[in-house]
Amino acid sequence: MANKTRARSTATIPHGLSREQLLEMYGLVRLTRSLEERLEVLFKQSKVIGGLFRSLGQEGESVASAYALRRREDGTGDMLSPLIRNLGSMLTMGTRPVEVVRQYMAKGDSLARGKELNIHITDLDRGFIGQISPLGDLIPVMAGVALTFKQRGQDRVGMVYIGDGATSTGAFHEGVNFAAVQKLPLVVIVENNRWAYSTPSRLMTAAKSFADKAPGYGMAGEQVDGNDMLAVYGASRRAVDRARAGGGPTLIEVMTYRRKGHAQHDAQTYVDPAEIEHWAATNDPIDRYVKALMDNGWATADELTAIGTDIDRQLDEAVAEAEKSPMPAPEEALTDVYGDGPVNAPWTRHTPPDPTRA
Amino acid sequence: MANKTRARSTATIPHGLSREQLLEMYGLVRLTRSLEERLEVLFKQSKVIGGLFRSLGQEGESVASAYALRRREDGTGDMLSPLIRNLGSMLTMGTRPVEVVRQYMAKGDSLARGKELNIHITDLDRGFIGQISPLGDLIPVMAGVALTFKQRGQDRVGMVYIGDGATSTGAFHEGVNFAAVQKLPLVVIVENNRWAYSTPSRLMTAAKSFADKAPGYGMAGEQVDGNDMLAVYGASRRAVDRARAGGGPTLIEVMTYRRKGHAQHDAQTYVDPAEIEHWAATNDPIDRYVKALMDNGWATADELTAIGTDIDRQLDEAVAEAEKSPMPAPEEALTDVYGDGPVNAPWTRHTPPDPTRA
Amino acid sequence: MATVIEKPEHVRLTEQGKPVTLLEAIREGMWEEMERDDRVFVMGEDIGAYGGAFKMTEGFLDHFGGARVVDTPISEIGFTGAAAGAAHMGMRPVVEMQFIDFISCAYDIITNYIATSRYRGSGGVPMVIRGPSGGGVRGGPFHSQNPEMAFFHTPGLKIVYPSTAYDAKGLIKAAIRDDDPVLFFEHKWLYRRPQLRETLPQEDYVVPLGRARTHREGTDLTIVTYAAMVHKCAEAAEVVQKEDGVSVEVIDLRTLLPLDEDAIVESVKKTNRLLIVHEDTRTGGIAGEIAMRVNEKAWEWLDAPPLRVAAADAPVPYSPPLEDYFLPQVEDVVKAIRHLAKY
Amino acid sequence: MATVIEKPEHVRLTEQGKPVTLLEAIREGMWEEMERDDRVFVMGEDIGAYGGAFKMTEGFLDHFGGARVVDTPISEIGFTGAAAGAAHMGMRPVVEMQFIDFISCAYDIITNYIATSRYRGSGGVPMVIRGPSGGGVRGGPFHSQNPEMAFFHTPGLKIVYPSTAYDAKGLIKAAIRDDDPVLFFEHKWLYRRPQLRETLPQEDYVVPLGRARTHREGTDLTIVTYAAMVHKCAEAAEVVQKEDGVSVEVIDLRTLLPLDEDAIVESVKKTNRLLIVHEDTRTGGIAGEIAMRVNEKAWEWLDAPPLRVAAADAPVPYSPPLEDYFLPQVEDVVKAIRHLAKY
Ligand SMILES: Cc1ncc(C[n+]2csc(CCOP(=O)(O)OP(=O)(O)O)c2C)c(N)n1
Ligand SMILES: Cc1ncc(C[n+]2csc(CCOP(=O)(O)OP(=O)(O)O)c2C)c(N)n1
Ligand SMILES: [Mg+2]
Ligand SMILES: [Mg+2]
Repeated sequence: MANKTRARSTATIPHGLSREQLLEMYGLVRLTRSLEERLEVLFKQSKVIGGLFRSLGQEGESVASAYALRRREDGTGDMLSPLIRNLGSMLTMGTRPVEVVRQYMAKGDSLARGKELNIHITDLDRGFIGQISPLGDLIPVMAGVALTFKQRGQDRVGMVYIGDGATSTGAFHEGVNFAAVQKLPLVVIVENNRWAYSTPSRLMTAAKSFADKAPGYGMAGEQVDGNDMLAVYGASRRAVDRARAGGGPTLIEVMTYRRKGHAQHDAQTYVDPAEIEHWAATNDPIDRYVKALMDNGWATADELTAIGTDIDRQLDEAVAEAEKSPMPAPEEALTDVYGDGPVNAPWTRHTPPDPTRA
Repeated sequence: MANKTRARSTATIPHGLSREQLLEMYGLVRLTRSLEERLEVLFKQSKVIGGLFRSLGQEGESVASAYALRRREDGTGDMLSPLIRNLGSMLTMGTRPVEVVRQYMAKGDSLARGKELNIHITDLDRGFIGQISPLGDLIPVMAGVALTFKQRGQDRVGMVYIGDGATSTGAFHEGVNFAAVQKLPLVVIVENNRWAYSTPSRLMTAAKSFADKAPGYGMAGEQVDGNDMLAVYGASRRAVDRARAGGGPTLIEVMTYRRKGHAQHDAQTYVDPAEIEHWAATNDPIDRYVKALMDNGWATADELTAIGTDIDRQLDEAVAEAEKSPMPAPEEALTDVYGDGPVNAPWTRHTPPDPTRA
Repeated sequence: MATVIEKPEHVRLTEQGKPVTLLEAIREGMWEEMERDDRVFVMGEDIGAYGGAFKMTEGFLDHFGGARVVDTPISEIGFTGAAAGAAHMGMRPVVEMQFIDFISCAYDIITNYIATSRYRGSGGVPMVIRGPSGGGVRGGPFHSQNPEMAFFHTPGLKIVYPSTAYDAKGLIKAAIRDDDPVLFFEHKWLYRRPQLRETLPQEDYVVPLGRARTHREGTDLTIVTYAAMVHKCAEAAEVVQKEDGVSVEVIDLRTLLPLDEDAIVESVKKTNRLLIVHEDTRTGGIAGEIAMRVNEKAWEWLDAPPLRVAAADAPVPYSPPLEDYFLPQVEDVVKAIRHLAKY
Repeated sequence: MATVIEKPEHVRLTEQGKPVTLLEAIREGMWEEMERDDRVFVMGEDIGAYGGAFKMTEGFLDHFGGARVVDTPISEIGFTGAAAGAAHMGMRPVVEMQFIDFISCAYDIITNYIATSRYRGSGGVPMVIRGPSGGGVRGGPFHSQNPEMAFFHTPGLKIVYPSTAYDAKGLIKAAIRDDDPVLFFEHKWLYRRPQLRETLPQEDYVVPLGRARTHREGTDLTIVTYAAMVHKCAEAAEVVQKEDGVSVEVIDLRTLLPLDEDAIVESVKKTNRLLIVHEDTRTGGIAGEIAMRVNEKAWEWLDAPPLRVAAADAPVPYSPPLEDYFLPQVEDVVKAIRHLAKY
């Protein structure tokens, strides 16, 4: 059936990818951007509680790196830990848009049941583990995930993202070093989007590149154009294959650019607008991917439009569905602190304790 | 006067050192070893309270690196932070043997007044800051010392030691990165003595060398034979000069070997005795230094013997003096917690509090 | 004075006799200390050109320059440790945690290195660690914490947590001038609350560390509290005053460590009833220490057991219904006051 | 069973009916859990070939192999975080802090990541963090700490601190089997104390978490304590029994979090007098929480104020006269008992 709709193909597809896979990746990156745009609308309507983080301009690397993993739904596939700007990775692992919207709206039936925010979400079956705010912490955690793959002799791989800024943390260092010493099947994606909040690269590191850190840990390292989805896929695939073959961890530096502020409230006064404009005009990952698909005859404009239309419809439904979700019941604040039952309710919710009658 | 006793000099002395300086360095390294031997005797007599750490086989790099600093007694010189195995560095900075013995004996008139152990001692005037046990913490602290040199426009330099094992800590990473980004006048000496307690290098890092970490921080890096005192001096001097000239921090990996166990209680069962023997026989820093002094005609055997005799006498006196020192008064346990006076004594030392009469 | 002219508008509010928010009060306090003493400098993430996540140091970089307004990598251990080193060299660093929650990353270096430095013989470490704390802003588990009890148990540290603009300014100045390390927590829910705007004295002043303040006088019951809860307790006190005729005294601790035991004991001896209210979670909260001090010094004066109102024993949840249920509310305090008043 | 034969002598003491030290009891407990459940593994610095700084895991590497006895770099954040990741994948890691003092380096990942995981929806994290704690061995400020209060305030964690060999073995087993993260503190002054040698049951047993134990029955006064102080308090109790005829009940908490409030309240209702003793420093120590629980549940039963004996508010000093003055001693407990008994 796929054969019937195939566009005239002029170039061979790299990295052993099929045309179906190329289109799936397109759908994922398009979904990422569109979903974030919907969230931005919801944010402006005050329906998103808390902050909102955009990955505009860097969606490509999220999707393309995660796409290199073995994705399953039953807890036997590879594992990934996404940062706030890796919505694309999560969608690639199988997160449904409605789950993301519910989460941002702090709904009771969101994956975190309203207890955690943005895309800090875990689903061990689909293979993702939510990050927490203190940056770097998920590097050792994912090293531990990979340790168990090794201990259990499973041919599974872990992938973890870290911002250029967060490479400065002690947690990053300890986790990466542990993975390297133990030769663990872990892929560390350093997302060099040139900014850590308002801080430019030169105030985060004096190194020429983040890939230069790899030899200091004795691990493989590579720098890749982060807005070239196929290049990111290729590098990730190499790293995943190496990890699966017992070759240990790899550090991949993906070069990209954060076109929005750190979060919605950040007006980016510290950035030259021309710089952002330049990236938008000449180096957008989706534009570049679409061009590659079309120029190589891997997809037609009609096909891409159809995918886009379908996504927009899906998103309409997802938002509508999420809006209908209930907020959590207040008492849920006290559940899931321990496995063996809810904590004692704070006594002030009831009659104050009466030491004469206890 | 020095001229009169000068041996026939056949080779030029490297690094701009004078013969007097060479002899001073000999005295310092000889003092280091002999003082540790005295401490070991005192330890066996149960006069040393707590643990004792030897630097046998690596005294040379401590002395030679510290010797590259500008040493003053009035708080205007360079600053250094020694680890437990850097007794040699402390003596080079001007610590007196009696101070070290008092400290190990937990005496009340030791620099730490009995509150801290081994060579965790600070003297800001003579330019050293005591480490604490949690490894790596002094890297950021010394980066801060160097930051102030930069802020104040002083041409002073900081030097800090870190064991091969402790390079794995988050504190090391954050401190070194901070120094590199800020281009601070800091020299980081990684002492690769092949062991971290019982852990061999391959379980600490997968890197080919610790010097390989330098490019990942964008700082200068160099590996040096740690048991060649003149080589260590040369490398340290280059790094100190670079720092003083505004060239930023340097990471120097000194290659040496820990010939004793981690501390006195460690029987080194995890080491092949032949390996230790080999290092002792062929690669002892003092033996090598003495040979260099003699072969090059920079010193005579008589001169070195005289220095040794003088040191032994000094040590007799130091031990005798320290033994006479008093233990601290118990109530001193409560002073110096805050600058504005002692904390409240724990009430149990007095009458228990009486809530009927407060 | 030339430098005064250069001051941006938003650090001249007090000079102009304008009422300032709690955030502005702290900003002015830091600015004035930096002008007064060239050993003082600020350091942290995004505090330079950006002026900090909450714009606390806006304008500082332009005025004081990069040597005294130091932007750092994301390295809480790194810059906190560096501040200690600078303090050893005679400086008086003020470091910002972008959110106070991240102070946990520097826990070792604060409690082991900094707090013990004087004791170990390495000299006092005059430095301030400050940052936005507290819940009620839908920040979720890692942008809402109250970190005081992680450090309250560490001898060598001082802990400040102000509730008014006047105190905030006076206390940040006292903290900067103090010879020991001070943790200075700033409740972000109070930062820009219009109700807290206050016209501050034009002249230099400090609020001494270690001294509580009677926020509201009363005779029937003492509430000991601090930070955002001071205002919730005052509201509860108004309610019971009006509806029950119960006169509640509200003590604002301001400094948690050292604890102003005398102020607590004195008030309890007057009212004979004690309620402790903290936004922080219940088990292991400061209420216990306060109760213990009262046991030791004024137990005979109590006509009822010291009780507490606090957050539930859980991480801070994100969703509004959850967070509201989790945090102590005015009605909880009212309920507790009524219970104790008729005990 | 082949594996039993292979066991080194020093983990077969109980099988041979020999009395074991507290250290041996813990070692046996871990060994048995590793034999029972292949998800259990140990990780830490120098725990493999060397067998750990205190030789707790001696022989483990040979028997269980490198996949289950993981030597790590000096990285408390790294291996503690890795343990959490392994736990997510179904393992039950037991990590060793070489000295418990270094747990402070992992403070963020323990309190923010591990403790909150279940709450955040990332699943429970069944893991144990253990290590040698406590003073009295001239270890100085960084090899003598009692870290319990740094974590007592963190919902999601459990905290265990045994005082006898029987409890230590039963509790380490319960901790390993628990579905939540457990901090397991081992007082190094008790590790090899000959007086604590005990012949343990040959059959498998656990001591449930969260339940205190009456170490010594009494009628006149309750002491609530734990860890090394249990033995000092028992000694004091003997003294006052003999010299004053005062009958003291000693409650050993065993688990600090969750706190066994019922056991405390029940004993206080019987004796009407409460003394809390902890080796940890005074301000912000656990005594406060205990007093507060009694306030809430049994205040009417008190005939005297709950008081406490604790270490002084300072880092742990090194020199013997200083450390002895700093730590609570038997005579301090005796003095406090006498004071309360005649109150
Ligand atoms: C330990 C820690 N310190 C500070 C912060 C506050 N913070 C949140 S995101 C951020 C910048 C992160 O930059 P980067 O790692 O480059 O990721 P990006 O936002 O560019 O994707 C900072 C400083 C944090 N979350 N954790
Ligand atoms: C953070 C921390 N973890 C663990 C320890 C325990 N410890 C003390 S020394 C040591 C080994 C240090 O090895 P290395 O850094 O190579 O220094 P060396 O002893 O060889 O000089 C260890 C693990 C510590 N002091 N600090
Ligand atoms: Mg970035
Ligand atoms: Mg070493």
